[in-house]
Amino acid sequence: MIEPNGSGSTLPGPTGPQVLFASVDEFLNWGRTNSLWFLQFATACCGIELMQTGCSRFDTDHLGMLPRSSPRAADVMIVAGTITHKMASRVRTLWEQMAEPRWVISMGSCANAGGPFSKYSYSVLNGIDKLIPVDVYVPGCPPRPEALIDGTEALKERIRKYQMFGIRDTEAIVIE
Amino acid sequence: MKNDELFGLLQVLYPDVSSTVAETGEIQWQVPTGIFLEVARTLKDDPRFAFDSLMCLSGLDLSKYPTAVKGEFVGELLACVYHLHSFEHGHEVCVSVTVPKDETASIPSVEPIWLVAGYFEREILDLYGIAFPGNHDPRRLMMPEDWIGHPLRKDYQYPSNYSTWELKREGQNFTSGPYA
Amino acid sequence: MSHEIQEQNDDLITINMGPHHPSTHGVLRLVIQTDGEMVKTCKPEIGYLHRSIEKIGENLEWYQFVPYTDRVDYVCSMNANLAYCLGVEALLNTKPETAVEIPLRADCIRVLFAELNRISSHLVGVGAAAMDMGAYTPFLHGITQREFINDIFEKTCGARLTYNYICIGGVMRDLHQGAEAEIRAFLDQLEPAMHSFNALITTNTIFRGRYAGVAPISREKAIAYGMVGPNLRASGVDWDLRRDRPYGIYPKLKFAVPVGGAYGGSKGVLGDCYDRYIVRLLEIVESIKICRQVLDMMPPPAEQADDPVGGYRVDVTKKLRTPPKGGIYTRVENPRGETGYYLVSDGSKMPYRLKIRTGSFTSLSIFETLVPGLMVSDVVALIGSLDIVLPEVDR
Amino acid sequence: MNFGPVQQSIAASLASWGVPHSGSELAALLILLLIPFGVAFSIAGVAQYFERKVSAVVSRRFGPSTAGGEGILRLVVSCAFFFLPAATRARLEKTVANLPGVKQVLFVVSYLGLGQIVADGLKMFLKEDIVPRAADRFLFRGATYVLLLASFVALVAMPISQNFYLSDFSVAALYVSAVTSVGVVGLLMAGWGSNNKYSLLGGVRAVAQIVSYEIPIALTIATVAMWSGTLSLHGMIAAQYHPGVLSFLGWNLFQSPFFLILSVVYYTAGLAECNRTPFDFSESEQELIGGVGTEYSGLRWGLIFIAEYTDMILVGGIFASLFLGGYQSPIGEQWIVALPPVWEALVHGAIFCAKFLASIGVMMWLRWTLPRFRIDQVMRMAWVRLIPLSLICLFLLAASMLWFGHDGQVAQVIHGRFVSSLVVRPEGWQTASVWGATILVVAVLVVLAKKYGDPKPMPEDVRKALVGGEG
Repeated sequence: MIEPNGSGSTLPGPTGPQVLFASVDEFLNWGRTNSLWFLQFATACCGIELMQTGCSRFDTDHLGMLPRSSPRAADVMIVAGTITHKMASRVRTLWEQMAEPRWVISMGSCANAGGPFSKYSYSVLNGIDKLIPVDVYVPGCPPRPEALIDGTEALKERIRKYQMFGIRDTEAIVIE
Repeated sequence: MKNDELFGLLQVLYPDVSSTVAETGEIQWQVPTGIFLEVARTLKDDPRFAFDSLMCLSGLDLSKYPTAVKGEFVGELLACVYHLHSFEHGHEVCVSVTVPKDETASIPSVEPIWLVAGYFEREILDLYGIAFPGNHDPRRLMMPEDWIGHPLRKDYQYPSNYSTWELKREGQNFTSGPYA
Repeated sequence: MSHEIQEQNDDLITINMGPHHPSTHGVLRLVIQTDGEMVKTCKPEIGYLHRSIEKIGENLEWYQFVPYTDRVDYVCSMNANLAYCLGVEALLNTKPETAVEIPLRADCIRVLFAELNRISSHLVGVGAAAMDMGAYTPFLHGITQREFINDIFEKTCGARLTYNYICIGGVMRDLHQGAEAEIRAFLDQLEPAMHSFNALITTNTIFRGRYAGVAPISREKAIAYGMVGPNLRASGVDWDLRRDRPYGIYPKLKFAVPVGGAYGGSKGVLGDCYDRYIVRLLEIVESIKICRQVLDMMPPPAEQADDPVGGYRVDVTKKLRTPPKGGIYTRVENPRGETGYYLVSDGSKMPYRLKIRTGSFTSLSIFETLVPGLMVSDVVALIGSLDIVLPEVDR
Repeated sequence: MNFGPVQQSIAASLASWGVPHSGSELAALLILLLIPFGVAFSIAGVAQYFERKVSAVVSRRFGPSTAGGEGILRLVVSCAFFFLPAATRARLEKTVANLPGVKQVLFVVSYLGLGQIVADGLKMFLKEDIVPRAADRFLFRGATYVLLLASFVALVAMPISQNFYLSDFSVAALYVSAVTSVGVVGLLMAGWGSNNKYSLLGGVRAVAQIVSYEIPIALTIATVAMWSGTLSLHGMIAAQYHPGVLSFLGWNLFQSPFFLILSVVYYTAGLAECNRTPFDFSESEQELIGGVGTEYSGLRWGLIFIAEYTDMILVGGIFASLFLGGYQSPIGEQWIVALPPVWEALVHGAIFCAKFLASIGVMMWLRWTLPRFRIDQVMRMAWVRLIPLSLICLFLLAASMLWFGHDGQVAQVIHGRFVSSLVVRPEGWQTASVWGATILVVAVLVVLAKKYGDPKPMPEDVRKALVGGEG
C-alpha cells in the first residue's frame, strides 16, 4: 500500500500545506472551479433530473459546467441513479479512466446508499462508496436541480482548497 | 366469443385441457406441458382462435400459494401464465402451464409461434429457473452471468456478497421477505 | 468481460455501444458486430438497471407499492401510478363487498394528469430522438415545455419527477388553487411552441433523410414481436387501449388515434422511424384536446365531503387487508405502449405475485432481427425512434 | 528578405533603434509571425466561448455567465504583493475589486462570462495528460502536432491586407488546399493511434469525408483562378477591385450567377472540411462518444479543437478572398488605399477579420440548428451533387467568358501590385442575358421539383396538425 500523500498522485509529496504555491494554486483553482466539466453517468431517474438540470431552466452551462460523454475529458463524475451489481464494474473502470484532479458527486439516495431499493432488492449495490471515493453526497430521490447545483457549489468549495502538491482532503461532504 | 365457448372448442381438440375459475373470476386454462406446443400452435393458427398476440408471459412460484383448504399449500410447483389476445376477434384468454420445481423444470419454448416470447422466456429462465428448450439465446437476461440461484423464487436466500464487494451495510439485517 | 459472441469472425469489429453511451437512453448495452459501417449482428444486453421491483412488490403491502411504480417508468410516472392503481381497483372490484367507488372528480384529475404526463413524456422522447441526430436545440425547447408541466405537478403533488400522487381509491389531494387556469394557459401556449418545434426539426430535409425509410416494421412483425403503443400504431395497427379497452372516464372523451401512414415522403415506408416519430407528435396534439375536454367536464370540488378526491380512505385500506384470492391482468395505455399488471393475490395484505409488462421491454425484443443491415448511425436512430426507457425494460 | 512593405518598415524602425541590419529583418519577421498566430490562437479560444454563447441564445438560456475577471485580479494582486500575508492580500484584493471603475468592469466581464475563456484553457492546461497504455504512443502524440501544423502553416498564405501579409505566393490558393489535406493524416493518426474502436470509426469517417470534399474546393478555386487569371490570393482580390463608392459590385459573388452557386458549393465543402455539423463526424457525440477525441484528455484534446477552429478561420478567410473581395471594403476602396501603409494594413485587416468572423458565426449558428448527415449521405452529397455542380459552373463560366470576348493577356498594375490577368470586357446586355438565363433555368427547376419532386407528400391534415400556420 503506497503511503498516501493525499493528492492521489504518486508523486512523493510533503505533508503540510504549500505556502510557496499558495497564490498560484488559488489562481489555478479559480480556473478549475469555473470550468467543471462533468461526466454524465446517468442510469435511472436521477439521470433525467441531471439532464433537466443541464437544460434551459436550471442551466449548468452558465456555471461553466459542460456535459462530457468521454471520461478522459471530464473533471467530475456525477453518478446519477441506481447502480446494480452488473453495472458496478463499469463505474469503477470509468472512474479510473478519468484524468487526475478528478472528483465524484454521488447524486440521489440510490447512489448514496441504495435508496428505496436497499432493503428488499437482491441486485442493487448499496452505495457507490464501496467502489470509488465519493466527494459529495447529494440526498434526494431524485434531488431537485437546485440541490445538485448546491452539491457542485460544495465541491467547488473543496476544489478551492485543492493543492497540486499538498494534502488532499478526502473526507466526504453531505449536503443537508 | 365467450370464454367458455372458446374453451369448448379447445376441449374438443385436446380433451385433457382443464379450466379453473379463481375467486377473482379469472378463468385459467391448465394445459399439460406434453401437448402444450401443439395447443399453442392451434391457438395461433386456427382461424376461430386467431390469438396472434402474446400480451404477457409471467412466471409464478406456486409453492407458497394457499389452496382452498386452510393452512395447506399447493406444493412445490412452478407455473407459466400466458395471456393471449386476438386482434381479429378481440377476445383475450389466460393459459397456464405448471411444472415441478426442480432442475428438470422445462416448458417447450413458444418463440417460433409468438416471437416476443423469446425475451419473456429468458427472463423466466433467469428469475425462476424454468428451462425453455428451443429458445434462440438461452442465457440469463437480468442477472449477471455468474449469479447463483433464481431470485424470484419464494425460498430464495439473498447472497451476502457478490464478486469483490460485500453486500450488507454495517448494522443492516438483510431479510428476503416474510416467506423466506 | 461477460459472455462473448460465439463465432468470433475476424474481419468484423465488435463494438460495445455499452452501458455508458450518450445515446442509449440509459444503460442499454448493444454488442454490435460491424463490417466497417454496416452492422452485421446485434445482441442487446440488459439487466444493468434490474432493481428487482417485482421482488420488492411481493414484500410490501398493496398501497405501499405505489411509489415504486414511479421508479418503473420515471419519465411518465403518473401513468405508471395509474396503471397499478387501476389494477388493484380491478382486483378489488371483482367481489361486491370489496368493491371500491372512485369520486368523479378524482377520476377526472387522474385522466387529466395522465394526459399531461403523456405530453411531457412524448416531449422527452421526441426531443431525445432529435438530439441523437445531432440537433441539440429542439431537445432543449422540448424540455422547456416539460418544465411547465413539472411546475403544475409540483404545485399539486409536491414532486417534479416521481409523484406518488394517484393512490388506490382516488388521488392523494385535490388540485392546487388556480390549477385549471394554469393548465389552460399552458395548453394554449403549447400549440404554437409545438408548431415552431416541428417547423425547426420535423420538416427538416436532413432529419427526414435520416429517419424516413429506416428500419421499417411491418404490421405482422409488429404484432408478432408484441410491439405496443405508438410503435404499434406507427405500423398501421389501429389499436389504442384508451378507446378499445376504455377505463376511467375515457368512454366520455372524444379523441382520434393517430396511425402511421408512410409520412416520410418519397423514401417513407409504413412503420419506419419517421412514422413512429410523427405518431408521437400527433399524440401530443390529441392529448391537448383530451386535457381540454376533461377540464370542461370536471365537477367542482365537493365542499362538505371530508376527503373529496378519495385520498387516505380508511375503508379502502380495510378492504385491502383481505382482497379476493386469485389473479387478474389489467392493461393501461402508457406513452410507451401498453402497461399490464398481472396481480396474483393469496387473500393476504401483500401481493403474492406482481408482474409488470411494459412497452419498452417488448420493443427491445425486435432489435436482434431489425438491426442487421443497418448502419451504425441508423442503430442510434432506431433506439431514438423506439423511445426505450431502461428501467421499464429491466424493472 | 522581403516579406512585404510592413515588414520592411518594422525592420527600418528596428534598425533606427540600433539593431544590426540583418538582425532587424529577422526580428521584424518574427514579430510579423507572432501576430497572425497569436490572433488565430486567441480567436480559437474565443470561438469556443462564442460557440457556447450561440448555443445558449438559440436554446433560450444563459450561456457561460459566472466566470469573470476575479481570477486574474487575484493572481495579479497575490503575485504583486506576495510578501504580504494571505489575509491582507485577500482584503487588498477585495478593496481593489470594489474600486468604482474596476467594480463595473468586473461585473460586465463576469456577466458576459468572458472569464470562461481563461478558465477553460487553464483547466485543460492542468489536466493529467493520459496516453493509454494500449495506444500507439507515437501516433497518439503525433496526431495533435500534425493537426496543428496543417492548420497553422496554411495561415501563412492568408491575404490579411495589401501591405501587411506573411507571404504572397503566386500559387497561394493551391498551397492552402494542399496543406489542409495534411490535416487528414492527423485525424487518421488520432483515430488509429488511440486504439479505441469509436475513434477509429470517427477517424476513418472524417478522412473519407474530407478527402471527397477537397475536390469541390479545388474546382471552385480553379474557376475563380480562371476568372481572375491568377492563383495568388492577393491577385484575386486585386482583380475584384471596383472604383467608386459601391465597390462591392466588383466582388466575384456578383460578377456571374455561377459564382453565386459556386460560393454555396464552396461554403458547404468548407463546412465538411473542418468537420462542422451537419458533417461533424470526427466529434459526433451521440454516435461515437467523442469521435476522434475520445481518448484525448487535457490540453491535447484542447489542441485538437484549436486546430478545428483554425480550420474554420482558414475556410472563412479563403471564402472571403475568393468571393467577397478579401480585404476590400464594400463601400469605396480609394480612401483606404490612399492611407499610409500601417493604417491601410490595420483597416484592411479589420475588414478581413470581420468577414471571416461572420462566416464563423454562420457556421456556429448552423451547428446548433441542423441535425447530422449519415456518412453515406455525405458521400453521395459530395460525389453526386457538389462535384457535378462545380464542374457545370466551371464549364458555363468558361463558355460565358469566351462569349464575352477578352483582349488577351493584359499586364496591369492595380494599386501597386503586378496583376497579369485575362481582362474580360462583357457588355451590359451580355451579362444581363447570362443572369437572366440562369434565373430562368433555376425557376423552372424549382417549379418542376415542387410538382414532381415528392410523389408522396405528407397528408395535408397531418401537416396542418404538426406545423400549423407556420409551415
